Formats: sequence, C-alpha cells, structure tokens
Amino acid sequence: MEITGGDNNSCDQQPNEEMIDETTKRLKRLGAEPAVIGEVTRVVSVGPLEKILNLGRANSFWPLGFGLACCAIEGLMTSNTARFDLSRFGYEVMRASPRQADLMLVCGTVTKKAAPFVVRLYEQMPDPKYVIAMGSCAISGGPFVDSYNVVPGVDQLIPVDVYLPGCPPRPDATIHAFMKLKEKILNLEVVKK
Amino acid sequence: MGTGLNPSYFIGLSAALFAIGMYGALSKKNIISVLISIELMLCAVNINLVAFNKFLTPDAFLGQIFAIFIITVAAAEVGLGLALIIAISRRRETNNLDDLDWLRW
Amino acid sequence: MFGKGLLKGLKITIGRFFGKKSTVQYPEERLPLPDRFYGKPDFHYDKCIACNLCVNACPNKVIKLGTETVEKKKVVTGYHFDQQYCLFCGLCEEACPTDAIKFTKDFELTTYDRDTIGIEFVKQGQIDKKIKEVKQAAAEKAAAAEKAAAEKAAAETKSQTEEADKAETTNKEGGA
Amino acid sequence: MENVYELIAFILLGGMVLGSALLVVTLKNLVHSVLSLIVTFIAVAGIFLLLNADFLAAVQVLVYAGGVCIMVVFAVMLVQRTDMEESNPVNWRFGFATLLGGGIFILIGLFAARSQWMLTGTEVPKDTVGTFAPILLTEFVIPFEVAAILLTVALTGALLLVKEVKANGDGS
Amino acid sequence: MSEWVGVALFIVAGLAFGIVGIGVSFLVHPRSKNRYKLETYECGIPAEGSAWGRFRTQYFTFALIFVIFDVEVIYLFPWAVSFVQLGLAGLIKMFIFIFILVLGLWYAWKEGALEWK
Amino acid sequence: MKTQEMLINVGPQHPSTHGVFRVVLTLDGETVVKANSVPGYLHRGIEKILESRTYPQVLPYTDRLDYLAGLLMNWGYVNAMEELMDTEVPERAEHIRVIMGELQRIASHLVATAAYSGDVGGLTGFIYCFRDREDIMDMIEMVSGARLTPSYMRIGGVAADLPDGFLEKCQKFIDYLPTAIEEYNGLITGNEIFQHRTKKVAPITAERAINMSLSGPILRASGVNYDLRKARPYSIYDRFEFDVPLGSNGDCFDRFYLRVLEMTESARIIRQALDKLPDGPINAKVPKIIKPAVGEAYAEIESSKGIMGVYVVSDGSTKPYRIHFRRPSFINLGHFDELIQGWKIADVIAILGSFDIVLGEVDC
Amino acid sequence: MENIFVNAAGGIRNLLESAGLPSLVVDISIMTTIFVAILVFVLLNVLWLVYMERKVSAYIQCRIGPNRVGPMGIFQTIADTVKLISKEIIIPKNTNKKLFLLAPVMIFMPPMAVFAVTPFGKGMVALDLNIGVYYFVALASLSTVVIWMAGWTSNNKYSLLGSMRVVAQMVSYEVPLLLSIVGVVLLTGTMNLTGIITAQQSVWMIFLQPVAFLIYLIAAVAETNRTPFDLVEGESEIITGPFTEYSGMGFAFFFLAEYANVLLVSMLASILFLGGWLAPFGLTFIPSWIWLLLKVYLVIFLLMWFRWTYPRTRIDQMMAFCWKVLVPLAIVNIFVTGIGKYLYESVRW
Ligand code: SF4
Ligand code: SF4
Ligand code: SF4
Repeated sequence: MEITGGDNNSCDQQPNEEMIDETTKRLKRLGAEPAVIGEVTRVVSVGPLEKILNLGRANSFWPLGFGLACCAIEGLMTSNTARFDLSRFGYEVMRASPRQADLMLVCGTVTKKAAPFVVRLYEQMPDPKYVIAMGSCAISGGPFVDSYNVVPGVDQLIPVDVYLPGCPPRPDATIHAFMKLKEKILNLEVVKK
Repeated sequence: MGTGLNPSYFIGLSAALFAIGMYGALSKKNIISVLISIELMLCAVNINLVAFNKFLTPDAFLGQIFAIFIITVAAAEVGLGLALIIAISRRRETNNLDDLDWLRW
Repeated sequence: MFGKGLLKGLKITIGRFFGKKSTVQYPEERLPLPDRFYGKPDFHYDKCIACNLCVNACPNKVIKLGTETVEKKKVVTGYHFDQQYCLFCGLCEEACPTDAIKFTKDFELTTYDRDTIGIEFVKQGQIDKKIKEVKQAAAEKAAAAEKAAAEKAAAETKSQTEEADKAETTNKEGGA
Repeated sequence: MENVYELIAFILLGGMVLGSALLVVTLKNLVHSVLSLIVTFIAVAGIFLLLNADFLAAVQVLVYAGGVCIMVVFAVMLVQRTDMEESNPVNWRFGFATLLGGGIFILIGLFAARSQWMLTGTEVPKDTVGTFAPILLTEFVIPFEVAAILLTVALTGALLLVKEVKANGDGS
Repeated sequence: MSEWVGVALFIVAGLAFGIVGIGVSFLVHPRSKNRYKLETYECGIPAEGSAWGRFRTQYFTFALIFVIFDVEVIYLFPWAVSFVQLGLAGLIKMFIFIFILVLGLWYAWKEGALEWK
Repeated sequence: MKTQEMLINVGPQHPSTHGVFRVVLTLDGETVVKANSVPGYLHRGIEKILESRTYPQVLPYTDRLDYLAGLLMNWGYVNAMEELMDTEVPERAEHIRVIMGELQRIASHLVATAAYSGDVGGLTGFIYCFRDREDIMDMIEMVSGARLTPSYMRIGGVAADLPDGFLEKCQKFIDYLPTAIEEYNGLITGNEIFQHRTKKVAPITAERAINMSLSGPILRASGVNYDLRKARPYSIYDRFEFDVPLGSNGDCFDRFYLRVLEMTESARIIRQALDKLPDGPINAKVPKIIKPAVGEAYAEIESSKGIMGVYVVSDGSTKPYRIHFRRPSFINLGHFDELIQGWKIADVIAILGSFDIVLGEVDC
Repeated sequence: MENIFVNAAGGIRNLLESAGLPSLVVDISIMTTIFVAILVFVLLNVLWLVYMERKVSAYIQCRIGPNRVGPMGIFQTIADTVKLISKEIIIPKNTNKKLFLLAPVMIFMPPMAVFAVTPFGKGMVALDLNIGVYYFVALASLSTVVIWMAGWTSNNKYSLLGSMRVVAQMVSYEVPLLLSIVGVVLLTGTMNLTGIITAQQSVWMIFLQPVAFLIYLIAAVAETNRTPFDLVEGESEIITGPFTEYSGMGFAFFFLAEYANVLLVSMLASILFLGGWLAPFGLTFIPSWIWLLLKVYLVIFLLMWFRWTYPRTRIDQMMAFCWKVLVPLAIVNIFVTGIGKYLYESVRW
C-alpha cells in the first residue's frame, strides 16, 4: 500500500500568494466573492456626535446568532450562560436576522460551501458592522487549513476587526474579544499602535 | 345647539363618499374591490344616519341604533361575500367580475 | 391536574430569582484555571535542545524550529509558534523532553491584526548570546579537550617513553 | 368660537375621508386599497365623534378598521394568484360609473343644500351608551335577536363556503 | 368635543414621534451600498420562490369568526352598562342573543374550522 | 382549494438548526409536504486530512467531530487503534476512560436538553442546563486542559492521571446531579405546554427505527433495547450495573426524556467507577512511534448520539491509509426528511431538536 | 405628594389664564403639557421596561444581567437606543418604500392614543371618556394592522408568514379579552375607567371576577406577543416574524412598541381588576399614582415571570386554546356574572 495525496510535509502553511489566488478563484466559482465594501457615506457627520453614537455602539453589540462549528458552543452559547454572562455588557441580544445585528461573530470553520452565505449575511447587515473572527478556524482555517473545502481565514472574504485565537477560545476569552472591539470602536488610535 | 355645522355638511360628505363608493362598485373589475366599494357606500349611509340622529332625534337614538344594525349587517355581508369570492376563485381561476358570466359552476 | 406543572415551573424560577447567582464577573473576577490549561504558549529558550520532537508531534505544523549548527552543535535560531493554526491540543508539550515549550494560563490572546498572532519566541539577542555561549563553550571544550587530549597524550607518552622523550615534552609544554 | 373649531375638524376629517376613499378606488394595488380603506374608516370614526356618537366611533374602529379590513386582506391573500401590482383594475363601465357617481353626488348635494332643517336644538346625551342600550333592548328587541341570527347564519354560511375541499382538492 | 381634540393631538404626536425618530436616524446613520444588502433575507441564501404564495383559508376563517364575535361584543357592552336598568328581561334577551351566537361557534367547532392546519 | 405551495428555507443561518444545517421545506399552508435537507455546510474533509497525519496526531481531530462529546469521539478512535494494535489497556486507564466518558455523555445530554428547551422557547431551561454543564466542563478542563476539545485519551491509555481534587469534585457533582435533574423535570419536562408540544409528535416505530439504522437515544426512545454498553460491552462496561432506559412511543417527548433518564444512569456508572478506581499505570506499553502492522480494524462505541464507529486501515506506515467514521447523527439524520412530512413548521424545529444532531459530526 | 401633578397642571393653567390667553389656547397648551408629560412617562417606562426585562430574565437564570453601562447598567437601553438610531435603515428592494417606513412610524400611534385616556392616578387623566374601556381596546387593536403592514411590505417569506400568524393570533385573542372585560363592566355598570376604579372601592374586581382576570391575563399575554404566545418573535421558527427585514430605528420602534403595549395591558389590568389607584388596607398616605404604578409593575413582573418560565406554544394549540377554552369560558363567565348580579340586585331590593 502506498499513501497518495495529502502530502503535508511542507512546513509552510501560511497561504501564500498562489494559494490565495487559487482560493479566490474557487470561491468565485462557488459564487462567494469577497464582500464588497461599499463606500460609507453620512448625511450629517459631526465629530462630537459621532463620539456619542460610538459610545452607544460600543456598549451594545447585538451579535448575529449564527454558529458555524465547535466555537459556536463556547462563543455564542456558553458565553451567554449563567457563569460568563455576556449580558453584563449588554451584548447578549442575539438577533436571528442580520438586519438587526451589529456584529458578526464568525465562530467556526468557514467552508467553501458556507462562504457564499457568510458573505451574503455580512453584506446584508446594516452599517456600521463589525466582525470578530473567533477561533483558529475563522482566523486562518486552523486545524483544517490544508483541507480542500476550507477557506483559509474568513478575512479572505470579509474584513475582520478582531482576531481571537484559540481552539476553541474560552468564553472568557470571547468576552475579552468583545472588550477589545469596544476599545477599538471608542478609540481608533489604540488599534493603530 | 350652534349653527356652525348643519346636516347639509354631513349629507354632502356622505353623498360624496357614496358617489365614490358607487363609482368603485361599478367600475372595478376585481370582485373584492367591488365589495370594498360597497363598504364605502354603507359607511356613507352610516354617516347620514348618525347625522340625522344628532340633528333631528338626539334623544331617541334611532340613527345610532340603525347605524349599529347596519354595521352588523355589513360585517355579515362582507364575511359572506368574501367567502363566496373564495369559493368561486377556488373553482374558477379568476376573480375578475367580467369573467363571472356563467350561471352554473 | 392541568396546570400543576405550570405552577411548579413558576416556583422554580421564582426560587432562582431570589437565589444565588452563579456569574463570575470576568474582567475583575477570574475563574481559577487548572494547571493543565492550554493557553498562550511559552518557550524557554535555554531549555530547548532543538530536538525537533515538538515539530514532529504537532498535527498541524504550527511550530517552526530554526536551527543552526554552530560548532557541530544545534542552536535554536528561531522558534516560530503560529498560534492561528494551533489546535491547543498539547501534543507538543507532551513530546518535549525538556519542558521547553509550555502552555501558560493566559487566554486573552485577542489581537487586532492577524500578523501578530504568530509568536516568534526567539530573540536575536538570545541567539547571539547562545551562539556566543556555544562558541565559548565549544572553545572551552575544545580547549579542555585539547588540554585533556594533550594531557592524555602526555600521560601516554609519559608512561610509554618516560625517559626517552623527556626533552620533547618540555618543548610542547612551553608552546602551550 | 367652538363652531369654528368644529368646522375645521370637519373639513380635516372630511378631507381625510374623501381623499382616502378616492385612493381606495384608484390605487392599483388591492392591498394598498385596503390599507387606505382603513384610513377612511378611522376618519369616518372621527366624523362620528363630531356627531357625538362616541360609542359608534369606537365600534367603527374596532369592527371595521380592526376586523373587517383584516378579513378583506386575508381574503385578498387567499384569492390573489398573480402579482399584487395591477390587482385592482377598472373595467369598461368606467365612464358610466363616473357619470352615475357624479350624478348622485350632485343630486343629493343639491337637495341637501336646499333643505330647510328643522333642528330640534336638543343635545345628544353625554352618556350615549347608557341611554341607547335600554332602547336597543326594548323597542328594537326583534331586530336585535335577528342580528344574532344573521350573524350566526353568516358565520355558518361562510364557513360552509370556504370549507377546504377534502381529498382530491388539496394534493400536489 | 375638546377632549377629542386631545386624542387627536396624541395621535398626531405619536405619528410625529415616529417621524422624528426615523428622520433623525436617517440624518445620522451611515450608509453604503453593496451587492446583497437590498436583497430579501432568506437565511443567508438567495431567495427562492415568491413570498406571494397563497394561503390557506384558515387565516380567513379565524378573521371571520373574529368579526362575528366582535360585532356581538358591540351589543354586549351597552347591555352590560345598563344591566340594572334592564333587569331580568334584558338578561334573558341577551342570553338568547348569546346562545344563538354560541350555536354558531359550536358549528364552527364541529366543522373543524377552529383547527389550525 | 389548491393552495400554492411555498418554499421555505430553514437554515443555513437559522437560530435553531444547531449550526449550519439547511432544510428546504415545501409548505402547504403551514404543513410540510416535502422536505429536503441540505447538509454539508460544515464539511471540513476531516477524513482526508487525517490521511496525512500520524496516528497520534489523528486524535485532536476526532474532538472536532462531535464537539459536544469530544472525549467519546477520542474513545472511539483509540478503541479502534487498540484493536488494530492489540493493545491491552491498564485497569486504571479503563476506569478513568469510563468516568470521563460518562461525564462527557452527561455533558452532551445536557446540551441536548438545553438546546431542546431553547428550541421550544424555554430559554431559562437552556441556561440552567448549561450552568450545570459548567461543572463537567471544569472537570474536563482539569484533566485535559481544554473544555471542549480535550484530546485526552491516548492510544493505550490516557494522557495524564487524574489531578488532585478531581475525585472529590466528581463525587460532589454526582451527588448534586439528581437535584439538577429534578429541576429540569420541574421546569421543562413537567411543563404542560412543553408536553403538549412534544408528545405524539413525529413518532418513530421500532421497526422503522431499526430499518433506518438509527442508533442511540433515538432508537431506544422507540423501545428498542440496544445499547452497545449492554449489548456488546466494550471497555469494562460489563462490570457495571446500570439500566438502559427505554421509551415507548418514540415521539419527540420520549426522545427528549430518554436523555434525561440516561444522565441518571451515567451518574450511576460514574459512581461505581469511582468506587472501584484501582491504582496502577495509566498507559499501556506502546512504542514511541506508532507503526501498526498492515491491516484494518473497526470498533464501535456508544456515543451520546448513537453508535460511533471508527474504521482504520493501516498500510504499515506511521500514517493511516484511511480512516472512516460512522457518525451517529449523520445516519440518524437520514430519517429526518421522511419524518417531518405532514408536520407543521413549528414541529420541524421540535423534531430536529429531538434528533440532537451536531453538525461537526454530520458533515464531518 | 398626592396631588403633585394635578396641582402642577392647575398652576400652569392659572399662570396661562392670568396671562390673558384665550381659553382654547390655554386648553391646548395644557393638553400639550400633559401630552409631553405622558410621552416622557411612557418613554421612560418603556426604556426602563426593556432594562427590567433583561434584569429579571438574568436573575431568573442565575445571571446578573446588564451592569456595566451606568450604575447597575441602567443606561443599557439608552445605549441600545443610541446605537439603533445610528444604524442604517435598510429598505430592501421589491418593497413599497413608503409603506415600509410608514409601519414603524405608525406603530406608536395606537398606544399613544390609548395613553390619552388612561388614568395615571386620582384625578390624573388627560381625557375621561365615557366609553373608556371600549375605546382602549378598540384603538389598541389597531396595532394588529400596523404589524400586518410591516410584515406584508417586507416582501419576505418569514415576514409574511409571521405577520399572517400574528394577525390571526392577535385578532383571535381580542375576543376573550373583550368578553372578559364585559364581566367587569357588568358589575360596575360603567365603561368609564375612573368609574370602574371608584366602583372597586369596597372590593377589587379580581375577587369578584377571578376567572375574568385569568382570561384577561392570558389574552393580554397573547395580545402583546409574549411567551408562551410569542409566535411573532418565534425565533426558532420564523426568524423574527414580521420584523425580519427591519433594521435600525425601524426595528427599534417595533421593539419599543412591544413594551409600550405591555405597559398598556398591565395598566388596564390593574385598573380593571386591581382597583387602579385605590390603596389597599387603607394605606392612603402613599399617593394614588404610586399605587397604580406599583400595581402595574406587579402585573408586568407577572408577565415577565411567565415569559422566562414557559416554553412557547404551537400556533394550532394556541388558536384552539383561544377558541375552545377561553371564549367559551368567558361566555360562561358572563352568564354566571349576569345571573349573580341579577340575584344580588333583586335580593337587595
Ligand atoms: S477553531 Fe477549533 S474549536 Fe473552533 S471551530 Fe475550529 S476546530 Fe472547532
Ligand atoms: S498544541 Fe497541538 S497544534 Fe498547537 S502547537 Fe502544540 S501540538 Fe501543535
Ligand atoms: S521538543 Fe522541546 S526541546 Fe525539542 S525542539 Fe521542541 S521545544 Fe525544543
């Protein structure tokens, strides 16, 4: 017997240019082009006002109740339960419809079959919207990075604000990610550093 | 009782509403719209009755009681009418009044 | 009777309403984590013997171990731990003979940037130091070895031709 | 003073009634028609208020706006097969209907304008409900019971008509 | 009369509240365009089939029964208000009235019109 | 009247499909006339990936199959490997496996109970179940270092011995469990609204269940007494005393309640295992580099969702030639399309919930 | 304390009249003041209710609930509202833009119109209508139409299905609601809300009409679409029902209106059955409006308690329950009440 395929001896797994190109092409065939990020315009845009609004936004993320894999159990379910209680920060209002959600918690493996709807859901969310890539899978494809059906990182498809490594990250870590995102919204400078 | 509003105003309004209802009832193709127009006409009648009640027989309440009966009848009528329409449309793929020219179904 | 279950449910919930809450208020209070918890990895440069066992044990090729052979000795010149691919399974820790790779209890790994997720543990300074150390050690060792060899040789020669080569021995010693 | 405000209220409400009624008969989409029918009914309820018929106004809102219109809407959803747009077309009698409607309006309007009203000058009692209930249950007791029968008959009849066809009707 | 002006004021104000809320939101909210944003949401995949399906008659049936009972209630309230005045005769008349309607309900029940299919 | 049929998508993004599962329903009014389930949104190609991993490296991936019962998945795999390599597992390790496996089973059933309660709208029941699951998660984290994906078992034993304080904690939990279960029974099971919603909904007959190759609680809810732990005891299950709860109607309620009953039985097993826990090594003698001889093995365990089978083919190298998993939820789901026909939309959710699927396992 | 609001209104009136304004202007400005006061009251209550619901649910679930935004997290709903204002309002294509926006704009009209006639305390009623109860229910029933409109214009399957369901549900439960009120009206002999309250001076209606109270409570839960009858928001079946397509402020209005309606039905419940502002046990030193508020919040807590205890019913069971249990029960209740009242009256004669 001889082993064929799945040769994974190359140590280099970060998706290089070629891999990304290949992925994009394949995704396109599946109808999942990366999200189009339209230009965000405002009718009224005043600095101080925007600050107040940001205060509101940062204190009330309504996540899209949308779990992909293992991480969803920790990120979406357990972090809402009695011990961790995301609701202390007011982040517990899971919305089933993307129209009312502010935050997409990508928790789990994004497969190529799932990619089109992830993009679609993201685009259907109203501005301003945020994305947390939770777990190795969402960040980079994680354990399944060399699989034929896994998108190597959801940032290939949609812009990600905060990355939360772990497999799966603890629920506390999820809360930490939320707080990091809050920091980011309140103070963009923090991020640039 | 002041003289500001006399029954003519209300009768005028009711006549206009009645006319609109009549126009709708006669000119519509869809049976449901015809039914709606009839409702408008009944409403016009009600306005009349209540106006008479106020200006002519305030203490006998004839107008208002009549209006209540009319509302009752109208509700029954709409219910039956719509049921009929549903029954018809179930058999014939139409709700166009002009197509309902068969006598038997 | 219908409604008994409904009332019982109400009783349970009102009991809980006034009961103890089980929330651990995370940022201020923290749950005690077990010693075996797999959080952020930690690497002890000095302990590592560059044996490559962790690299081979890892199912997802997370660890990149860079080595350089200095004076016939492997020196770790890079230990890149790309956390974004890690399964946090602990196989590497288990494989390591010297406990050089260890997981800490730090789970707050959130970053704003994907590029900063991977950790390069080995700093240039450490490598320089290590290489220097190795070189020094090698030199010392070489010296020691030489010395030992010399001594040995000396001893040998001494025993063999103690008297015959007396003059030569003195010469060599003078040279060293 | 009071009268002026009543007049203003009348004009506003009357405008609402007529405007929305016109929309009812002109809108292309049947559901939109029904929605503006609701507005008409509410405005008519306002007119009733002007006429000191507060109970009737509430009835108008509860039964017509909240009940009958919902029923009509459901019927529309049941019956309408094709697209909802263009679901409310006019037919060939269009001209005739306009004429007749206009004629009636002018006729009644003329009569109404020329009438000499013999106003009694008494006020409608404040407590409308308490006053007319006894009348309803004594003088009008027969129509009252007939109303019950009518409602029951309408209910049973309508249910009979819309009863789902068993067996063959439903499949595929 | 003037009390009704108050009601009108309240209604108008309720409307104004809504308009102001939406209006302010329209002024301050950011907006952007992209491919799918305006598409109908359907669990994240392209919408299939039309939403304009026709429905079962059950919806209509319930609305119908509701209207009938709604009308019944019109009579009940005045009766209840002047109950003392009407006395036994009123009571009996109303019971007959309700009884006839209950017959209708019973019929609907028997016909299975109260089942939700 | 011929009502127009309406296509409705339930999923992939839908709050109660337990992940990214999609069912396309053809509705007549609110009744399902045709259902077409579309799995595969989480297909990660695990089986293919595993061909390029060495035998010990396979283990962490099994966690990600049924991520609610990671330890049981581990167990399935190591069982197959031990069969392939003819390894004798030390007593203590077997006992630890039983304890951890049963704890994991309780955890998994708790999630099922919670999710089911959530599906029918009782969010409080959901939270209560998760609250008690935390205790188990703590214990699992204590022994393995991770909550959800423990990768704790090893070919020939377990990764590490039980830490200090584990036994007391476990004992305490087992003592507490009956109180918790009583609470669930009061809040969820005993609630008349809940019973009305689930009783007599979508019953599966015993015959049909066997024909559709169902397994696990779903099968037993239909009254078929087939639990691998009793029927063909693996590991050391023949030494424990426990009952196999059986349902009678095979409806949603039975499927749900059976899991609650099974928790009690699992607790019984744990209690016995704790009592009997022997001292000794926790690992068999396995070579450092695992290189089984050419051959193949198939082993089954009773996971929380049903029978979990692992088929390993070795070509004599350090990497498996082929690994295949018999995933219980996937096979159970085969009956779903047929079962929901004729039920209402609201029932679809209740039925799917009672199947207790895990998408990681369904799509593999 | 007791008359603080009444006196304030009187003071303003005096002030304006002394300024020599015509009486109608005075009337309207008083009305506006009252209106603003009521609006503020309602809004504050609604915001508070959202917060309270989250807190109550958290406490029932052994959690803590919002506690970060402001002291004890009381600014949580304000933060939510600010965020919702700043969210984009998406108007999907294939919808009628005007109607789509009109629905959320109009959703606050029925509750506002009803608050106009609600007594908030002794002598604290903007408009004391003769047919108060009937008006109350009639206008409140208009929300149905608005919700239906929202679902219909969204042009989305879940919305349409959801709105059809919610209308069928709300419409059905209106019947037992009305019938249960008839019992109370029968006993008090008036439809005026103040009259009903004063008629309960000796004994609260809940003791005379326990069945009616139960029916009313159940119907009220159904009318406000809360668990166990929350099929509109039956997340696990039809996403968010009629509101699936609404985002930002559009959704916020529906969200807030739900709580306004909760406030309404609880208000009516405490007026009809719990004696309104009447103080029990002669505890009259506490102002009447506080009593009313207390009772209202008692009922609201009851509703929340139900919500976080019970699972959701299925629509067919719910409809059957309404028509086969509640309506017959309510009718029997009217019969019994009628006979009882007649006997009582004739004995007293
Ligand atoms: S990161 Fe790990 S836990 Fe999360 S989805 Fe991927 S495999 Fe599962
Ligand atoms: S924890 Fe597992 S995946 Fe991560 S580096 Fe170690 S062996 Fe590799
Ligand atoms: S196994 Fe340990 S000693 Fe060997 S290379 Fe890895 S870290 Fe270094």
